Amino acid sequence: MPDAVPLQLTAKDFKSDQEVRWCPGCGDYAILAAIQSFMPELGIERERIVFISGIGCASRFPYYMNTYGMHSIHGRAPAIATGLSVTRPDLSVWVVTGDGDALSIGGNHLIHALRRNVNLTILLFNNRIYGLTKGQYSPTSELGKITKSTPMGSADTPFNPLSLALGAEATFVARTIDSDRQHLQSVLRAAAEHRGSAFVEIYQNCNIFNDDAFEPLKNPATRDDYLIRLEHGRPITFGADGKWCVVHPPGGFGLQVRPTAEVDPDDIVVHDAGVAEPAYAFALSRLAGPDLRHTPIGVFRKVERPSYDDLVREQIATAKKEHSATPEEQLASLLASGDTWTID
Amino acid sequence: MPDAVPLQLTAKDFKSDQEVRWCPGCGDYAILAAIQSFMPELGIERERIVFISGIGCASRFPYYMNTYGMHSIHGRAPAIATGLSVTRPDLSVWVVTGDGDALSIGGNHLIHALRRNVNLTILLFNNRIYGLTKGQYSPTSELGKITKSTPMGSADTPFNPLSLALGAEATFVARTIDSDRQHLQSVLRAAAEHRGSAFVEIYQNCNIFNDDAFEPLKNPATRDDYLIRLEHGRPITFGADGKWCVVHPPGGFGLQVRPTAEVDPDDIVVHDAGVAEPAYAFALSRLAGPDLRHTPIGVFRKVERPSYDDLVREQIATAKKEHSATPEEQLASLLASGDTWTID
Amino acid sequence: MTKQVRQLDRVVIRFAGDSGDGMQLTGDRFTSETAQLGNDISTLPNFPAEIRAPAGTLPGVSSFQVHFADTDILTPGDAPNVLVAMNPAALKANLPDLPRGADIIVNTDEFTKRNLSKVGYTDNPLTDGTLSGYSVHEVALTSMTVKALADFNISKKEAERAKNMFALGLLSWLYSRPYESTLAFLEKKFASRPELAAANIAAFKAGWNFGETTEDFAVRYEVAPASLPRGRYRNVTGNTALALGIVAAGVRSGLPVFLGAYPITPASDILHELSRHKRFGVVTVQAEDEIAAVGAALGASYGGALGVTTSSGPGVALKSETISLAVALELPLVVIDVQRAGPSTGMPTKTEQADLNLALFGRHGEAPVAVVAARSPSDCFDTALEAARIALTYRTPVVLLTDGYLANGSEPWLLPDVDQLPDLRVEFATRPNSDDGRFLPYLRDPQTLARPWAVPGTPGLEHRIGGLEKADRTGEISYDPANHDLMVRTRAARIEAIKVPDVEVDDPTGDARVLVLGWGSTYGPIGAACRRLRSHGHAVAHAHLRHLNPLPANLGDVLRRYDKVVVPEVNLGQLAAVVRARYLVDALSYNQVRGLPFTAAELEAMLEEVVKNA
Amino acid sequence: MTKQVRQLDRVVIRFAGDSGDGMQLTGDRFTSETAQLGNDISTLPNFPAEIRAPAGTLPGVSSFQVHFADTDILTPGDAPNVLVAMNPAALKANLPDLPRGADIIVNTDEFTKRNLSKVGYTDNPLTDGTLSGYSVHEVALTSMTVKALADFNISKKEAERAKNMFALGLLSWLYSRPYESTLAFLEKKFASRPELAAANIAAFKAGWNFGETTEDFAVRYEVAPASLPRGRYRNVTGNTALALGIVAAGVRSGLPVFLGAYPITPASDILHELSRHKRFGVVTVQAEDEIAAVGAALGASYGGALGVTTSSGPGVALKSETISLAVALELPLVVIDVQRAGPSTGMPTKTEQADLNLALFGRHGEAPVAVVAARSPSDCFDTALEAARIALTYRTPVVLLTDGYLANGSEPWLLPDVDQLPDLRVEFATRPNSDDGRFLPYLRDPQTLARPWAVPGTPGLEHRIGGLEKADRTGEISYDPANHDLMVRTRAARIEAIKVPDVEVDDPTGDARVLVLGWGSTYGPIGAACRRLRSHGHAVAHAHLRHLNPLPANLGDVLRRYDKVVVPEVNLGQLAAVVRARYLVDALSYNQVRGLPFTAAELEAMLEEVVKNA
Ligand SMILES: Cc1ncc(C[n+]2csc(CCOP(=O)(O)OP(=O)(O)O)c2C)c(N)n1
Ligand SMILES: Cc1ncc(C[n+]2csc(CCOP(=O)(O)OP(=O)(O)O)c2C)c(N)n1
Ligand code: SF4
Ligand code: SF4
Ligand SMILES: [Mg+2]
Ligand SMILES: [Mg+2]
Repeated sequence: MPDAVPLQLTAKDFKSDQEVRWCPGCGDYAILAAIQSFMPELGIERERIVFISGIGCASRFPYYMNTYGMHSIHGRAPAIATGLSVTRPDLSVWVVTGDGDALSIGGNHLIHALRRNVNLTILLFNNRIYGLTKGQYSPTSELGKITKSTPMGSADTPFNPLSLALGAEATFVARTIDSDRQHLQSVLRAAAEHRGSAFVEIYQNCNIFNDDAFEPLKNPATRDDYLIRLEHGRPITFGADGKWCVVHPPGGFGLQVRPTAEVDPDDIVVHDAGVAEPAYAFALSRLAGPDLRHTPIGVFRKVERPSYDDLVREQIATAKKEHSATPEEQLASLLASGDTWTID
Repeated sequence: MPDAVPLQLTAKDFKSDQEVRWCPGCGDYAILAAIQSFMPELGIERERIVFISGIGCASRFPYYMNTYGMHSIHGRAPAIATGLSVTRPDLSVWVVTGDGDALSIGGNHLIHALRRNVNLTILLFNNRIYGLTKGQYSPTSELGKITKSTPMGSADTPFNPLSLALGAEATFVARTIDSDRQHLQSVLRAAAEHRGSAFVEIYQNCNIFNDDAFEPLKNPATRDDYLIRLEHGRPITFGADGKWCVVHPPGGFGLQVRPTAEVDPDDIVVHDAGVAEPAYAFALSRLAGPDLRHTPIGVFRKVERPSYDDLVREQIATAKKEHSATPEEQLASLLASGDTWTID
Repeated sequence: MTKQVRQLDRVVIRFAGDSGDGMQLTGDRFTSETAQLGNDISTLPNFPAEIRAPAGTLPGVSSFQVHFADTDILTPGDAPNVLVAMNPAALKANLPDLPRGADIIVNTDEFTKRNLSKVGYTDNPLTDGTLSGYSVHEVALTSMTVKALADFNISKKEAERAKNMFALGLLSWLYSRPYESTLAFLEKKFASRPELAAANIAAFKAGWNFGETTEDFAVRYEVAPASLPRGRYRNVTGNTALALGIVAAGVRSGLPVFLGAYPITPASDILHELSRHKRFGVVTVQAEDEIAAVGAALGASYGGALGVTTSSGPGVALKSETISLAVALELPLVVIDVQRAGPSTGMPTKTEQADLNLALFGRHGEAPVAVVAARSPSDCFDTALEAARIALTYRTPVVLLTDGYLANGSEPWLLPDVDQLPDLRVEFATRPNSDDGRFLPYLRDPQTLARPWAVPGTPGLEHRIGGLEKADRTGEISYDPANHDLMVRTRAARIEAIKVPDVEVDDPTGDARVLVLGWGSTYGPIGAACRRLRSHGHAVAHAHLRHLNPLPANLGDVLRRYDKVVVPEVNLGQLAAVVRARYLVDALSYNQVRGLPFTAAELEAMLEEVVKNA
Repeated sequence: MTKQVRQLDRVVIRFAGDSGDGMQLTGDRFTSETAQLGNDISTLPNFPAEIRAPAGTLPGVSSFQVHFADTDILTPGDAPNVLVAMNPAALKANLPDLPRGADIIVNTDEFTKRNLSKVGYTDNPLTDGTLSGYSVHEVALTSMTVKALADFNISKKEAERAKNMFALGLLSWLYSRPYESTLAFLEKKFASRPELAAANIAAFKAGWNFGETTEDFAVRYEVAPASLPRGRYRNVTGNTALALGIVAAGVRSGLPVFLGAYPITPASDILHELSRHKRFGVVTVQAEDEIAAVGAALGASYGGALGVTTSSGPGVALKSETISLAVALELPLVVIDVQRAGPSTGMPTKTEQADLNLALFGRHGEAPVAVVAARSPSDCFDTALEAARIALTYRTPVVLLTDGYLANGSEPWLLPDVDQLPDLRVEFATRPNSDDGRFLPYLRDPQTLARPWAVPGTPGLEHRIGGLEKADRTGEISYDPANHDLMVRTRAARIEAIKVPDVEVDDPTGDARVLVLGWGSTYGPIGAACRRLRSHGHAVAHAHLRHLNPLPANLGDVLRRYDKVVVPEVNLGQLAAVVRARYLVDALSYNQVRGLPFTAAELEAMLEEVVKNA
């Protein structure tokens, strides 16, 4: 129906007519469902929402959203979205990308979008593998990973996407996971509220080429001791009835996990996503080991900084204010600026 | 002279026959002189030293070194150097780049070289401006910078090159300055010793398009209170007879500068470049304000991690060990692998 | 009961099923049994598009076509004589390609309401007359397999999965294939799970025996061996042959091979294959992007390695600026473009020949490079060696074009004698090359016009190179107008000076008036079409280009010898434009851009018209 | 004493000095004084290569050439009649371009031993006979300036710096230029430092008076106004005209302009200029690289802005993959390539026309785009509007080619009447376009073959687009072979369908048998050469292309009308190859690739040969 979309939207309103084509069991399905059912909360008309993606399994995402969308080229979504966001403040622009798309070929655009703090919500589906091209290792694959392109194991240390984002001056940095819809949506909520670039890493299972990459965070036997749920303003504890906590050893650097029982409650780090100093969020981003033990999820950092596109538009507005003439008149005088002479 | 280079080399041996063509007064001259006089210390034959650069004023550097050198294309030096370093362990490979070359167009190659920890010494001449193209702002120019391309001031928050490098898993991160040859050489010494990627930011004055960008660090009136010289194993103090010191507020995050007199000596942070946890070096990298007050120089971080190219060569060596046949014999059997049949 | 045996000269079989049904493996096995028997073969897999689709859907269909004959053949065949359809989707997707009268073997177990509706069949095609005119063989593949494996202690899923072996057994019986190699293969594949090996073998035999016993198959077929050149053969795909050619180039040049690559369909398998040959000193680096991949390869070449980079269109476009640097540096570099359907992301799993313009003209400034193209899967091996020869001898980037059709298609390959492969050894510069004792990095070899390759580590030859214009001989930066003009023309002359063999013309009767000019993967279909025309008494000539830059010296004469020149291409006429511009011959361009190779039939029909009116 | 006054019809003056001597400014001022007087003008600056060289060295020489006449002229002139040399380097660097008999005005103060040796003069050229055959005027510019400014309280350095104004005053007197505008300019320039303004004005007047009084200049010259079309004029460089054209396109289309750019010589000034026009709603983003620059521009176009990206060869090569996406998305995009000498980094400050192949063919797959080229500095304005018209009307990427010669050269520009500029308003899609109420993003306008531009924010038209092949009309992902063939041909047809004006032929006598075909910045030199030939009684025709893709409909006929077609290009024959392939005409390619524009003289000589032998 062309006109008058009712603003009482439901998840269904955000399902496109395209058949979803991921492998059965792919974590992308859960993320798609979570996002579709979250969208109505935005309270934004469908037509003012745009999803821009690169290339990869994750990047097929826009086809399944009944909003505006562009499935662009590999790694370039943040750049394309920047042009859109700067010229269209009325839109809610989302970038969906994968670990290869965002961190391998697209690394430069990502870090520049973050330092500029362009109004974008960037969702990085991290399955630690190249899914679409059938299973090569990615910049987030663990060292020594054996894949089609690394039969003797990969030799490169992976990026920690959150550390990289924080090193790139990101103002909003969060992590969540495909298997926990509620948490995923809570993170989306915070990200959508943020003015500027909101960077969200979503752990996503590729059951075909990298199955169970995040198993310890999902397995009932381990998850409680592995997963740390960050909540703003609350002391960081986790594990069965909070038996573990995070402390900040005096003199030392970085953070540590200790048995809560052995720690003076005042020494437990109280999570504050608003700490101006990125060193805190950075320390948090280093907490997890290669085995995923002590993986924090939630909003690591959320600070205010003028967004690039707002500043750019301010300059335009200021420049326009000084002039009352019609564009044609202004153009005429612009063309005639500098020394002119007349021949008659 | 073709053969037998005396290993008693002097700075002169490293001067090429090319006339140096930077603007009179450019900080690049001082850096060039410092590096040429440092080179003999390496104790490496000239022919085994290679300088690879991108494009920019800084990137003209290789022409002036009487070693092997490549003045490549904008931003790609780390990628090109990676191919060389991986295949030629016998060489000492140096990358010379600028703030635009390394952090704007070349940002992706830089962060990937760092996470891989390729055997490279990367010298970033940071003048916070595009020199060669005559004065546009760069990714390290301060917010609000007025340049040819930003008449109303730049709208993007700059990168902090060291924070970015640390977020990209760099194993060696240092900063020095064109005006202090002794310090510059001490940092080069440490960088050259490091196995893996050594990332060195060199503050460099562009007296034509961004003159005095680092003035407060050079001006006798201010420098003592602005510049912090990091020395491994020593408490971090600075200012006239160490009247300032750096402390690590308990509970708080990041680092702070305090009057030494008011601080219990045990609370002064003792600099340790070897801290495994990058959070420390990261906190150090955030110490300086936009006005350059409290700018640490020296080696922020120096930790051991197998270098990418060493690991790659190990795999090759391992694979070769298993085979004794001549390459031709091995090739013949490789071609004939899988199902074959004969027609006669 | 013994069955009637009929002799055939050629058969085209297509195995089609769901991605999960193992059709590629089934096809591979049938192919290798057929090879053992000495038929000539050509195969073509057809993978589902990039993204995996839900089971049983049309986008999820995967197929493998094999053409085998008692004479040498050039293509996987236009249309199958036999379709093996493992599910309704496979039937629906492939039926349009099937000529009436063809045999269809369907797995009836999968023709359930649910599966039918998944692909939009309202009625059952097996019963609603859809298949009238075909000879349909309904076989309960799944259930019969499961029954046959009842006594094995494997899961039901595993038993069902073995149905492709049942089908293979049946087809092997039907076409009298020798099955020893398949049994051996299964032993090996499931070495770690002997019971699975046994089960799959049992499934295979059950299929074979089913053929023997069922009434449904009254006749059994035989296809006599083809008389092919003597020697040892293997079946090889284009991507594998290409990778092996690169390894061979390393061995024959004595240089380490460095591959800088970023994965992309359909080129990724070259990276995968080469990463498995480290013992040859082949270094493979999966770079952060294509720009880094070619940059690293160039850096390795600078250091004295054979630098190679592989990609497909979108990635090759990104390499453009760095290739231009390689042109200025005059260093060896092999750039492999496994073409796919464009523009932009296009249809990544489909074939096309539309990157010729990119290879020839896709750089800023006057930046000529050598361009070669492979004509068949096994030819990718020779073409890789030729690309390396040109790159190393002339110190230039060489673009090697293949495409998705060659990359994944396969054919028997007469194994070369390693010692007979071209000698690619090179000489590095070791001492100054001018009388005054200086080293002049841009002083050229008068024959090849190549500059010395002085690698870092060579004492006394320290020098600097870069992308700025260089003075002739000294290589120093130069803005001198006359020097720039000289260098621009020299770079062009360098490429023109590359020695390439004359193009051969296949004109058996010698009285053809129409010449078909092709390049790359159209070799098979054009060749097959010409044969058919000739068999119908039409004279037609065929010339096929491996070298696209420089072009063979005799090409102009060849073209002018014929009244009409036709250039079939899977693009909109890129080679045609080149020869028209160069030789002013009114070459007729024939194009189909469907993401598929030409069929011999359509070319035959088109050419027949041309020949008649010539 | 009054001096003899001689009338001249044309003069070419070259101001040359060290980068620090302000020669560009001096030239600019002289040019604008000359403009005031109504002469026709053409100017060409020559900057030192990228990196600044030490003062007084050859690489540090900067010069500005101005050609003015009493008739309309087309080029900055082949060779100067007058050289103003501010130092030995300037003399040495420019002497080779000077015909014997030319006037040389030298600043003797700078001819010190040290400065001479800096440029390798062992003896003083002023005394050693080097300049015999020239009429040399030795003027102590620096010291006389300093003396003249003794009473001003400005630093010695500032006084010395004013020597360019002394020289300007002298030349202004010598050629009887009106100096009011210069005095006004100086007032304005040094508004913040009145004493500096006064000093520079004093220096100017001192120079003027020196001319009046010195014996050395016996005659004074006048060049009468040219009879140019009535109207208001300004002097404009190509880069400025281009930027103004983009602003005008924004105003006339009513769309916001978005420029995504990454600095590069010689294109950066377009970014600088456009960043100053924010009041027109022009957004300029200095991106992290060229790929981001074009990506952001495409994103802006997707959102309903006029997306523009500017660069030079190396950067345009990097944009290739994204332009290919724009071809698939069928969105407006203007890609500006200010060509410079390649390959690779080449000679960034030197001009060339060698990116035509890149513009036409430099993408993977069949990815046709429109290509236009500007012919003169002021023509860059019209060409920018034309590029915008094509991009907006036909929803396609358009590559606009200029080059370093046009970018920095200047000429008088008859200011257009804003209301007479083309109306570029577009209609966005606002409602579904199919009967069933669905929105079909790839349903085309039958005239333009353009698809609807449905920008985000439009209710009811939510849709998804991307780089994968799209089904005709619906735009949904399609791997259908027939659809791909249709889409490939449609994308080609879209570009061919673009309405472009016929090419005009300048063949005054109508009986020429030789046609000179050019494109882009060769317009001036070719035009001038043709005039000279005609003045010597040779008939020759000139056709110049603005539209390179699609080509004008009448081009084929035009070419066939002539016995001989010559195509002069500052590359190795890129357009020549295109017309040969397309029209099978044996076009003769004439090339010089020296980083410089053609001289009218060399073209005249070459063409005379051709005409004689035609
Ligand atoms: C320029 C270019 N290079 C390479 C490719 C091939 N390619 C497509 S997706 C992809 C990586 C996919 O990995 P990721 O971004 O992690 O997404 P996923 O499939 O895992 O969701 C690659 C290498 C391409 N399409 N374009
Ligand atoms: C692909 C490409 N884009 C742009 C340019 C133009 N360019 C040359 S150097 C440069 C930036 C120089 O800045 P920086 O890297 O900081 O070096 P500096 O000159 O300041 O030492 C640019 C944009 C180029 N040469 N190539
Ligand atoms: S390959 Fe992996 S990531 Fe891609 S769709 Fe399948 S399961 Fe998901
Ligand atoms: S422009 Fe700046 S950086 Fe470049 S040479 Fe001149 S002073 Fe140095
Ligand atoms: Mg992934
Ligand atoms: Mg800089």
